[in-house]
Amino acid sequence: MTQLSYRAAFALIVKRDLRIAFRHRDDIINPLLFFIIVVTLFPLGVGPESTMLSRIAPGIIWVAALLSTLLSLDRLFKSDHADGSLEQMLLSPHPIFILVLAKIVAHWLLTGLPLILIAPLLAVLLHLQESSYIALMLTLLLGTPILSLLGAIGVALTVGIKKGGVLLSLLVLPLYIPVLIFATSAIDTAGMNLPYNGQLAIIAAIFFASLTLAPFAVSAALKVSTN
Amino acid sequence: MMWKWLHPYANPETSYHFAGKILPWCARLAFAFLTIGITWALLFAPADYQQGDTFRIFYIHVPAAMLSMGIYLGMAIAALSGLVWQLKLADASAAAMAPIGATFTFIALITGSAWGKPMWGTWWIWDARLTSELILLFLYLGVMALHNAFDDKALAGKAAGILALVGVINLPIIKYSVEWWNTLHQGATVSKLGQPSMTADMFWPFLVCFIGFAFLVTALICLRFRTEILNRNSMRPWVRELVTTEVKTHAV
Amino acid sequence: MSNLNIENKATSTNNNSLLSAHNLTCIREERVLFEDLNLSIFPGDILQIEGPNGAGKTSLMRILAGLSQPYDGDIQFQGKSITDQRELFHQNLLYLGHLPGVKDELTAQENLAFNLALHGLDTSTAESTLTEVNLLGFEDALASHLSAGQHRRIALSRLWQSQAKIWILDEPFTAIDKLGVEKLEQLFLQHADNGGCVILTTHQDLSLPAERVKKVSLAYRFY
Amino acid sequence: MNPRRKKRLTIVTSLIIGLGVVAGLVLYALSQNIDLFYKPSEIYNGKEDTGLKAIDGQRLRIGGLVVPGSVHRNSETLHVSFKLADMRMPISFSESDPTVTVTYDGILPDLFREGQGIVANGILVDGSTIKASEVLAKHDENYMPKELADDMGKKHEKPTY
Amino acid sequence: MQFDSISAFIDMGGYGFYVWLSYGVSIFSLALLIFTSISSHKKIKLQITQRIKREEKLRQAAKLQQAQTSNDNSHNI
Repeated sequence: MTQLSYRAAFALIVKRDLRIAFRHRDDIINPLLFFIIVVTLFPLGVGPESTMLSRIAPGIIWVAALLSTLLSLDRLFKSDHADGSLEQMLLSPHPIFILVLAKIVAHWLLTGLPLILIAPLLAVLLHLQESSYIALMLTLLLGTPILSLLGAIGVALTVGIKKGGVLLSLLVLPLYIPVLIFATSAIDTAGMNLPYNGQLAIIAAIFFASLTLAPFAVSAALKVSTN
Repeated sequence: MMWKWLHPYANPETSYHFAGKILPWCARLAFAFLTIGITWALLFAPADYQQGDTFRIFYIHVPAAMLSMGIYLGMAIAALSGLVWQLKLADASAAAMAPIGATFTFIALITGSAWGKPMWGTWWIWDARLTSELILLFLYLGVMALHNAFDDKALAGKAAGILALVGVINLPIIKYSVEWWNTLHQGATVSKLGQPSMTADMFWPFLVCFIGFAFLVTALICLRFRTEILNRNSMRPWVRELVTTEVKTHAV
Repeated sequence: MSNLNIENKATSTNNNSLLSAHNLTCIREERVLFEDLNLSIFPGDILQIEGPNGAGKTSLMRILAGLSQPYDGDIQFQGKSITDQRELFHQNLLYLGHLPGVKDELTAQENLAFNLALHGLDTSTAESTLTEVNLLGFEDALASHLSAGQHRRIALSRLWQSQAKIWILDEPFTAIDKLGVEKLEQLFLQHADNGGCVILTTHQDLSLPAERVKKVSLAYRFY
Repeated sequence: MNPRRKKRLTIVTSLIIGLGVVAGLVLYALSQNIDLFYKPSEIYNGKEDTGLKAIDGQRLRIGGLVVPGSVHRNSETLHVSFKLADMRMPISFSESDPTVTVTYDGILPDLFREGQGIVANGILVDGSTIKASEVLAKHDENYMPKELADDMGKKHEKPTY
Repeated sequence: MQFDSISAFIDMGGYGFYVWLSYGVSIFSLALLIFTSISSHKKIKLQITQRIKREEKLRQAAKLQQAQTSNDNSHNI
């Protein structure tokens, strides 16, 4: 019996998740549509005045990103838990954190990456200040993986609970608050032509912290949920 | 397992009766200290030279804020030992602490708000200290909600414990927010023991209040801990015996 | 409630066992399902776990597979605790639960190939393996178009490729026709003869020779 | 080294590297002064660490000490204007300090008094005037009774304008 | 004593509303916490007695059933 290397097991699961998602495209498109619709709701809700919109644009984009990630989190472990493939993966001869990391990476590729690609277009609609665009892209690039990583902890904890949907947002949103604060603060600061290295460094710190620790928390949580 | 030696101390029945023994003493001490402390704070402590009588809020706000973090730390330590060493009683004590911590966080937020309005000029400001304390409240509520969502209390304790440990990262942020970021919230008054930046006639009533609140927290933890033990051990003969005899004595 | 009637209790310390449980206690939702349960499974054993609904059959199977943690007690694989040698144990374990673990979005062949690849097995024979479970012609059909019985057969097809010594099968015959059941029973016998072991629960009577099947009964406990 | 040990080693090293990177980034971020306010002198000279100047019409946050004698209040409306100087410890003022004028319509907090530290959010109207939308009083962690403060010669009268 | 009269005490130097709001909310929420803690302790005990009764009934029902099917060679219970 040959033992798969860490890298091969990781690639195997990423490939599988991507294949499943492309067979079931609604799952990719719907959160993205939700993101776009939420963003377009704001000009209608608060009025189309451009100074006001450019003032609140970073917050709108980030809150919408947060919510659409939350919407897509269900896909992370829920269907695998429902059809029993999650327990088969837990019984495979690989460390659980490899599987977890692979699933999170696949989730980010399917939700975070499209979000990053479409965000500048929406920023144009919201009259975001020109000096803020780079900051917006950088915070999304560093921040959306955090959303997937922290969200995975919440999903792993609630996956065994029948009505876990509302509970999931109660658990996950407080963990998202620091990312939201520093990301919007960085974009705002960039808009004032001030350096935003500090905020970016903190987001990067949160990213690395959740990258190293979240897989272990998720593994522990999955063991509890499939118990 | 090498942790088996802990078992005589980690026996639920022994712990139940031990908590029952210290509970009334803590309650009495809490009552005495709080009566003295609150009277002192409201009637005899001097007003601040700048803030006048609003300073009397300090005697509730600061102990509540300190305890809100202290209880979270205690809960996280209990959760960690529950997860690492499979101590079932540690899970029970963590579950007992969450609602108490949530209440104290709520009190710290409300009193801070009522103090900030006359002094800073605003009920609420989104500065680092206040925001992180609000996140602490959300974390407590999340831990409680997750604990309630599971039917099996052993699993509930593990799941809530993982969440509590993830939230620990918030504690240093609250503690050092006033030093790291130059915000509206003032620095810590009672950071260095024995050298608080206040006079003795203000410090002593604070200390009495703080000890009173600490005893109240201990008493409440004992009470809720006993409830959790009963809830998790309802299949055990000793619980059944205890409950049936108690019901009989009440009925007579 | 008296203790359980486990035949192998006397030999539970024997180190030749493939899988052994020591002083297992399982508590679910504050109800004791079983307490101080000991059992050992040796190469060549076919062990059937019996008991009424709610007696904890599935819980016992999941604990033996390492999916659930017992309230107390220890599971050992070849004399060493499974938590200390998780990867080695999982290489030697094939567990099939109530849920088939088949993804609707993948074809029958992709489902099997993924499961084989995850365990480091050769995936090139996936197609021929599917004919063993009577799924010839359905290799490229998406699992969402297949029936519940066909899902289960996709899951069971792994047995033909498995190199794991320990098979833990929870209700493997659900939604399987009579011919399929016979074929599976022959496979179990063959597996046991080759030095493996099978632990299973089933509501149907096995048509295997009675002397080959060991039985463990779990009783329903009221608290 | 057996493969099991090797795997454990990779996990531990990646954990240590990850947490080390986190610690480094946090230390770097703390040296960067996030969400800091402008000091009055920085309105003229640009931020100390970067030399960036605020431009007219920009939103900003300013923090400083209220210059004694600079508070003018319109008796009919709530309009108030005052000058801010750089905060320094111990509190002192000199004529040569650069000051900015803050205008504000609204009720000032009780702790607002001359010589006290305040933080204001607003818009830079022209080079040295800020139209505040919010004025917040900042106080320190030192508390003392009135009598003691009298002895130490601290000002504590509530403003009477 | 810092206050000359009861009304001065209630007024708290003009900050009465804020001070009494703080103390009021704190005492109220602590009282609520103490009350719920005690009542949940009582409720758990009640639930356990109910559970004991329910299980007693279940056991009797099982005994009855076993007596009826005593001819069968059932190996359980």
